[in-house]
Amino acid sequence: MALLSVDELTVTFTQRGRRDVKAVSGVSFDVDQGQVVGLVGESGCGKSVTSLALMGLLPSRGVKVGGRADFDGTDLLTLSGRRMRDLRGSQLAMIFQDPLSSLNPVVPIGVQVTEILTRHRRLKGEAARKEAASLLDRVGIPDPDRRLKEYPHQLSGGMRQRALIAMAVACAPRLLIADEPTTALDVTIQAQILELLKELVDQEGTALLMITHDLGVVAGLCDQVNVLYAGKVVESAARRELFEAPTHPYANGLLGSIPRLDAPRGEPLRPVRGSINDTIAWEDGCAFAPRCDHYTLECLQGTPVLGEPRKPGHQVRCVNPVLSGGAAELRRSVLPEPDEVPGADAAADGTGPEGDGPVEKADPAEKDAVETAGTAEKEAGA
Amino acid sequence: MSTKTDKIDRLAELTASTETSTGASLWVEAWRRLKGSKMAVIGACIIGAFVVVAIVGPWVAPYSPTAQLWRGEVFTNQNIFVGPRAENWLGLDHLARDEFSRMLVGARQTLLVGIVATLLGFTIGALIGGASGAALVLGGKVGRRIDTVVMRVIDIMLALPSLLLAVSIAAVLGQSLTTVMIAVGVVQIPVFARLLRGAMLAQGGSDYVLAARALGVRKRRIALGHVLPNSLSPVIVQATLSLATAIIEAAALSYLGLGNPDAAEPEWGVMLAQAQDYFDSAPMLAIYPALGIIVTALGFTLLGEAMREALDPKLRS
Amino acid sequence: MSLLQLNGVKVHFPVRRGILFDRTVGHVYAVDGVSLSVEPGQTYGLVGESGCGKTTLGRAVLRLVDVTDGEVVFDGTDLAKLPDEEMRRFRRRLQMVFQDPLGSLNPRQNIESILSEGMEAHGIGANQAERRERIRGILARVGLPANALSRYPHEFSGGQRQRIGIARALVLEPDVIICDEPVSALDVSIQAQVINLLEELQQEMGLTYVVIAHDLAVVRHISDVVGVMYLGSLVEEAPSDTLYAEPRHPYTRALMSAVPVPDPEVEDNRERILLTGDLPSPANPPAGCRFHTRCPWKQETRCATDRPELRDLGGGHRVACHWAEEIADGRISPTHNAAQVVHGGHTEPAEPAGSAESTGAAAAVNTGKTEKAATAAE
Amino acid sequence: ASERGEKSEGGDTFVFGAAGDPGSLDPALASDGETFRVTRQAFEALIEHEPGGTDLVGGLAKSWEADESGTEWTFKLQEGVKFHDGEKLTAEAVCKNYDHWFNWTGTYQNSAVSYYWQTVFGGFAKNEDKDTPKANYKGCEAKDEHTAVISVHEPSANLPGGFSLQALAIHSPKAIDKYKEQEATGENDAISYPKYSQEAGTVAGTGPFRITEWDKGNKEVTLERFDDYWGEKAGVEKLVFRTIAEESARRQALQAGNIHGYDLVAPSDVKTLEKEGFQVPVRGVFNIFYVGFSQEANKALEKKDVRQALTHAIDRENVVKTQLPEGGVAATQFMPDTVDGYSKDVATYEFSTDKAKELLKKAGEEKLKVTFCYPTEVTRPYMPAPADMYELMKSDLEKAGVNVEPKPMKWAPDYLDATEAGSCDLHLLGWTGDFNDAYNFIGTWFSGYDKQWGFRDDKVFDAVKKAEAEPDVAKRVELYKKANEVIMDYIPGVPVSSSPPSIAFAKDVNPPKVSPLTQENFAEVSFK
Amino acid sequence: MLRLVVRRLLQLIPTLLGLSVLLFIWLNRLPGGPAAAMLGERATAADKARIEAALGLDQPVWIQYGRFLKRLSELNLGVSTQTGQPVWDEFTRAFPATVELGISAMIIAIAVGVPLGYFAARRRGSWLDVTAVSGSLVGICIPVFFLAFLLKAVFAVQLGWFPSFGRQTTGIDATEVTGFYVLDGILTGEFDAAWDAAMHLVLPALALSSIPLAIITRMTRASVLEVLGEDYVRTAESKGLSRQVVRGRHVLRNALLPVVTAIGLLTGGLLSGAVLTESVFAFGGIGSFIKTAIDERDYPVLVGFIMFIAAAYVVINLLVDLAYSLIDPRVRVH
Ligand SMILES: Nc1ncnc2c1ncn2[C@@H]1O[C@H](COP(=O)(O)OP(=O)(O)OP(=O)(O)O)[C@@H](O)[C@H]1O
Ligand SMILES: Nc1ncnc2c1ncn2[C@@H]1O[C@H](COP(=O)(O)OP(=O)(O)OP(=O)(O)O)[C@@H](O)[C@H]1O
Ligand SMILES: [Mg+2]
Ligand SMILES: [Mg+2]
Ligand code: NI
Repeated sequence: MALLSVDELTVTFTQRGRRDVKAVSGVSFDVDQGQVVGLVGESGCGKSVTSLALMGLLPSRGVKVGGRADFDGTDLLTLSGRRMRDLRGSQLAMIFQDPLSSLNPVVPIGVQVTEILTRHRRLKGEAARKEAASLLDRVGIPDPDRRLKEYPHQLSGGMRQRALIAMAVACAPRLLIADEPTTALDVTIQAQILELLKELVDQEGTALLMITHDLGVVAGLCDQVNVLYAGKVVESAARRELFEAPTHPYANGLLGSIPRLDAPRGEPLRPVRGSINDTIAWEDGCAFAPRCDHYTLECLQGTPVLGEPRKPGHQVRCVNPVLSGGAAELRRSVLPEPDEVPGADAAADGTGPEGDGPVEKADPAEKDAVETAGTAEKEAGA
Repeated sequence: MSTKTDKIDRLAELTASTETSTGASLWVEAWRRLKGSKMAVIGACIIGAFVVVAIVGPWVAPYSPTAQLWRGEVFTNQNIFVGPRAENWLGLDHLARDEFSRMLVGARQTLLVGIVATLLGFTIGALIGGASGAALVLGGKVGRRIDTVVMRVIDIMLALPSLLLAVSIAAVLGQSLTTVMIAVGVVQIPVFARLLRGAMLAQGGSDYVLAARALGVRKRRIALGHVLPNSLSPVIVQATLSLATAIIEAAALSYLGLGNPDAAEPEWGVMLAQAQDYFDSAPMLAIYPALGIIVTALGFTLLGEAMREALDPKLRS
Repeated sequence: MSLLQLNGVKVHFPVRRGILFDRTVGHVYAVDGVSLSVEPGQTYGLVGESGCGKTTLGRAVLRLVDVTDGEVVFDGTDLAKLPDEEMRRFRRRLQMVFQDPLGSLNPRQNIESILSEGMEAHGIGANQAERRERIRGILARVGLPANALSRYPHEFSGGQRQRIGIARALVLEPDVIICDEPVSALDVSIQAQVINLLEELQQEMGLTYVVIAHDLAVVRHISDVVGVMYLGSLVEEAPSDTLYAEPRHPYTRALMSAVPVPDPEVEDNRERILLTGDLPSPANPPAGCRFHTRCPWKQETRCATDRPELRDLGGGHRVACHWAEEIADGRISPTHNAAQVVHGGHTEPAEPAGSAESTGAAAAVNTGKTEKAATAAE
Repeated sequence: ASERGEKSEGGDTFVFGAAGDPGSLDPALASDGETFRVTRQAFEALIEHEPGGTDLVGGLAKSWEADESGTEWTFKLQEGVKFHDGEKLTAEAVCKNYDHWFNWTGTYQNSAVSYYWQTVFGGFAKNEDKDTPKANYKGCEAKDEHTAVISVHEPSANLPGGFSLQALAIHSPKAIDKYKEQEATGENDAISYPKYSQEAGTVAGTGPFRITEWDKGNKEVTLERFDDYWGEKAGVEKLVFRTIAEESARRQALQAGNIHGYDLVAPSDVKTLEKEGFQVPVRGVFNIFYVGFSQEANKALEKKDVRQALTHAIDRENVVKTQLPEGGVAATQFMPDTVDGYSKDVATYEFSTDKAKELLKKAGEEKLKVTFCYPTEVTRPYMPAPADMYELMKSDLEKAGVNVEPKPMKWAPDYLDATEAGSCDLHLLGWTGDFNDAYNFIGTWFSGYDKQWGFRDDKVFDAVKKAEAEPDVAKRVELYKKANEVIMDYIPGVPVSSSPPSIAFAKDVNPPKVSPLTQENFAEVSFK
Repeated sequence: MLRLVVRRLLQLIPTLLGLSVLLFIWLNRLPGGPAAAMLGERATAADKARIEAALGLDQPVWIQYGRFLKRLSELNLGVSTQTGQPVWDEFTRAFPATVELGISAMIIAIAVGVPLGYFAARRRGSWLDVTAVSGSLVGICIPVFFLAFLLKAVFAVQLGWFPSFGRQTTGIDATEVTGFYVLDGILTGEFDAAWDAAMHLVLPALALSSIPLAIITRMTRASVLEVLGEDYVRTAESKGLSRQVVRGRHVLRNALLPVVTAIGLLTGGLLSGAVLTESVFAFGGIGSFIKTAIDERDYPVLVGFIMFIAAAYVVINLLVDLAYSLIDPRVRVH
């Protein structure tokens, strides 16, 4: 059984006088011991909320959490506050995005590191200090004894993130959740931090839930990747599987949006049009439909379910998955011609009704073609 | 086919994002939020009632505020006061004047003091702060110098307890309603000046100012057209809160014997200060004006706080 | 002739402190002697770590910060020494797009006013109607709905706001647009939309761009020439493809190796040159080569004492490293204590053949690079 | 009452709430009631007033007499009187005091310091300022141990009353010698009292209490019973004067049981306190409250009809009835009836709005407009609530068709300046007598031109001056009566009322005899 | 740190100099002038002239200003026209009382306001929160003098629980060491005197604390609400720390930063309040002295006190800044 098994996690924000916001609606994934699982998606798709729900850190008021999250057999979502506290920091740990704001500005680093040792490992005084120093040393902070006395603002960004990691790994947690741990950092520093995380996973066998919007980071680090869109997993696959054959149009589009350092220059990017605001509720159909180039009427017939159109274990929540062959080629084939982009975008941005772009593009013929290609590919794969 | 078009229409409908608003400026948004705030509504109601009373009060007051309805009823030296009765709803004061009429007329004086004082503080303070802020935003050595000198003076004024400052001014000007207004108003000047300058300074460093400069917009226009309007909201909030402060401060001046002594222009602060002497035998004479002051100040404070929330950029969704 | 040429531009911010009156006690050397030239119709990309002075350099061109030293020659005029009013008028031809799309728009101005303000300042368009006409055209061009005119910045999404920022620059019909991190605040999909838009506009209008970003992939994608900045100075400059194919400066190499690529194949097989430590403070830059404190190829001689000049290695490839050739030839190997060179750490077994092909041409380039790095590591 | 209050009662300490701090502990330097209230318990003058009255009785002098020219005053001193520092009272000691004062120099000659000396005896041995009046004091001679003769150049209406002034109370000669050298002026460019006068235990008098502590921080002066007192010993061991400036605070302190008595009770509090069981004895009346007319400020006031009209217009009875404490009376002339020289035959002006209107019409001043000054934030013994009194009078005047323009002012210096300069048409003022002599009232106002009143009328001036110059007391009284009649006929202002300033005591004390001169002797106090 | 202190103290000089000019102008603009204030109902013009000469008021303005400045620099604030005593003496006498009162009021305000604000924020929307918020709104709107008056009327006069005036029961023979009576009582072991002084402090301190209490409550509440949403609190929670540690070390410490600044700014207002409160309670501090000085037009006292209060205000704010820099390491770099 998986170390962490999230099943139909749902988080709804309720606020008086406002419509309920379903930030996460039925997310399921597993994390195994020693495994790195990625959670990717654009801003606002529910990544952080998922992680906070797992940690029990969502605000106590105005939030409804549903589903199950079994961690080593216990449901994290129904755990009492006290027991959750015992788990947090010792079995479950988390690293946050912004290392500066995540550290208490008025408390020395040393205290912030030792307090967790005191809490979970009953280390006090000199023993705690020594252990803290060795932790800092382990995450690659030079001169740890001096750093322990310093305050967060005296440390550089990378160093702060290392300190946060030191705290997270202080009690050798079994599951580490990293919520965009490198987004605020420079690439050279990001590389250092990623390397450090990798090392930790390798050495300790810690399970890592990596949350990021950077597909490059995922590509280098994760074993299993879940792509989130508007609070639902739309695609879940092993790493190579996903990057080679992104099957959900969104995942596919995402990959097409990224300028690649190693790709030849001169080609325009193939972005997904519109923005994450242009969604419909999952209850009405596929939330991605308004931005999708493949959308058909079926897309609006209730929430699409996760299927495995390409390969077992490669789950995709799509009625019309992208199933053509080689990744690069496939990416190109499903995108609209560049000159159509602005118009389509305008439609998505609010001129919707008369912007008939999406409808027109849902050309059955084209769809069929794609589907045929997909089937062919499927057969070939099998 | 019809189901298909239906579906398409529906999608289009869904996609045509929820934003139906077109061109709601921040002021409009703030106004919308303000309307939704309970605090604002209560505050506005209080203020509304107060303003109405202040405007029509002197017209509807059944008696002149100075008329002594004598008839041998009130004897201050024997503690004989007249309480509420049919013809004098709130009774008679220590000189047998109709308390109700005095409260009504007093509302106007109190409001007048509040508004004029705040207006004075606001205008001068905003001018000073605005000039200083603009000088800073426009940059240059001269600007910084001007700012330094002006802010020194403002700092000096801030260093004095407001009441003492007001008292000092009242001492020079002699006792009158105008004095109270000026004294209370002057006290507010440094507050407004600092606030506006600070806000302008903060706005001056923002990206849109840089963007305007990059566009080649003239500096003066940047200062007045961009920085100033964006710096006004804390000042406006302060002005509302200042109305409350001004009313309370005026009452304190009255208590210190620097209030407007003219009985024909009764003012709640003066009435309260005077009535305290008869508190044992006629407590209501003190409680009416005290309540008047408290409730009115509360109204302005509530509205001010609500405005602060409505205008807070952090709460802007 | 270059449209825009910087000669030894320096921007130093004084650090003021004092008991009664502020004295200058030092300087932040935000930009410290940058020379480059931008050809008309080209895109010049600037990359570098946070705090290395990219923004400051961009602002210096527009004289939004005072230029301490050096020349900013635009179309034959040295902007650095222009009187204020003339500079103001020059700004019509030099425009800027900012990183923070919301922050750079005045929240109390509606779109029409934002877009017409520049025109008013430069006397473009006889009256408001004429200007509005022009604004409508631009709006359509950048893909904003026509009903945007009366709306306010907070009513738009991030991508749309950035389009407004671009439109604001475009209405003046400038020759050069300086884009300071135009996409880093945006989501990937939006980012791609904006990048495409910028490229299209360039093609249509023959614009010249200076694009500042810390994302190497983005910069490489849209630039013809890329300059790499480190601590206030340019360490390498080369045509995009050349730079990627043959990074010559140790810093560039480290940077290149650190950029994650969304391809497991590449990621698993690459070697990373991990730099230790952080960017030194620009207020107290190291002597000699600015990079020598973190350089894996640091040598006993010269590095700590001599400041390397940008040297032309041919083909428009300029590098500021004393040992560029030696490093390229593998004559100098990196010291392990100064940096870690790690293998792509994934232990997962490589997929069977076929997947390698799928990475296509890009993978080939990468392989070449990996080989080089590996050689260097030995 | 609170625990605190009981505690102080148990300690046999009597605490009295004063309205202000004493200026110094040397009465010779003082001119204000708050100082005298304190020093009076420790210092005695040659002559005193009878307890609870205004008649002169023996003090340190058993008896006194003047020669017929009224310039030589012989005092027979009490025997066996001891000063607090152990010195004995002798005629020499008395002379030492008078000569000491007479030889004052420097700032001591400032009228702010030596007001009463200058009032009674004029200037000094060597006047340093040309404006200082000529000295009337001639010398003092110790005839024998217990006989002192004080002589003056000219007879004066201020004598023998002046000898009873607390400012001229007798100090121990030892103390005088000791502190003679201390200067009244500091280096601070302003008048500051000599240091000794600011500390307890320096000066020494002969009174029933000795001043033992002056806690300026707490605003408390503590006096202790003087066991060697020559007369009847004090009824309490300790006497404390505690300053509580706010009138209502004093009342509440009494109600809360924190003090045992206080002065200057607001008339509105009298009934409250009585109802609650406090003792509010009524003092004799010894002051006058008037509305002054400044004829130079408003020419209309030069018309006698107008002045009469205004007098008729004001309902003085009403003021007394509603505003003044029990014992207050409407005044008919510029002195209370307790002063010798009060005349029953003066012209009276009853309250009549109609008459006032008629007179105004006669004078052609139906549209009379007057400015009316009144002080704010002050209570004087003769006018407990000036603003309220102004309100009442204004209302009356308006009924008579007079247009009144209010001019409220701060008491000091604005109001005093304005009234003194005669810049208000109408103003409110009054006077509390220092001793029982008519001159102390009408003398300063009407013996010559005064800007405050702004008129020159020889009939009035002569009448007053004539009385003043008469050395024979009985004849003088008659002349003063005449003068009062002349004044009231001329009606230079409206004497409004004479009222007793109220004083209050706790339930459990035996209060002293209250004095119209507010000269209570706290030695008479004891706890029940 | 030292730099900050020196810098701020040096900045005091131009402030005071500027203030002295303002005060001097003010003094000269006053009606009547100081001379008249010293004389009573029957003063003569001659007396006035003499006093004016003694005060140097007959000399040219700049000489007067020079003398004024010289005296100020010697801490020679002149002589009270009301008591004939050096203002400096009066000041030193009255100062401890006001400081004691002010500190007590501040202690009440902090001791009640901080926890109240904190719990109001924790239980946002609860009755406690509603009470705290509305209470603090009303607290700001009640005129201080009226509140003081009410407190006295009820608790001192009606119920007799507390003394109605002053700092000490008359007759208590307490030794004075520092001038802070409670402290003196404790120092000298005269505990009944200390208790007595404390009882005298209760009501005036309560009245005086109303505004700071209201402000501190509201600030704490707002600030706690803000801090609760901060990332580092989330971090602390994610470490599984106990509630006490999270609240004490992470929430409260940060939430108090703006409150500390507010305390500095409130001191100015505290003096305004002291003028009113002290005069209601006949509390022998600067406040009542100023009130009497106002009533009596005792200008030397007013001028001297204003100078001192301004200096004290600057110094207090300096202290607050120092305190701030102790809690917030980020500002220490200055
Ligand atoms: N406290 C909250 N109250 C209401 N809605 C919330 C709250 N927190 C998050 N949301 C909503 O939940 C959705 C998901 O937010 P979340 O922070 O998980 O996004 P994310 O994927 O982490 O994005 P990012 O990449 O920007 O961090 C968003 O639409 C957000 O508006
Ligand atoms: N106005 C200023 N005053 C003082 N220092 C400044 C100022 N502006 C920038 N700096 C400093 O100059 C250096 C370069 O800043 P700059 O903003 O140009 O960097 P950047 O490369 O754009 O970084 P980022 O990627 O974070 O935007 C930084 O250390 C910064 O702190
Ligand atoms: Mg997030
Ligand atoms: Mg930048
Ligand atoms: Ni290696």
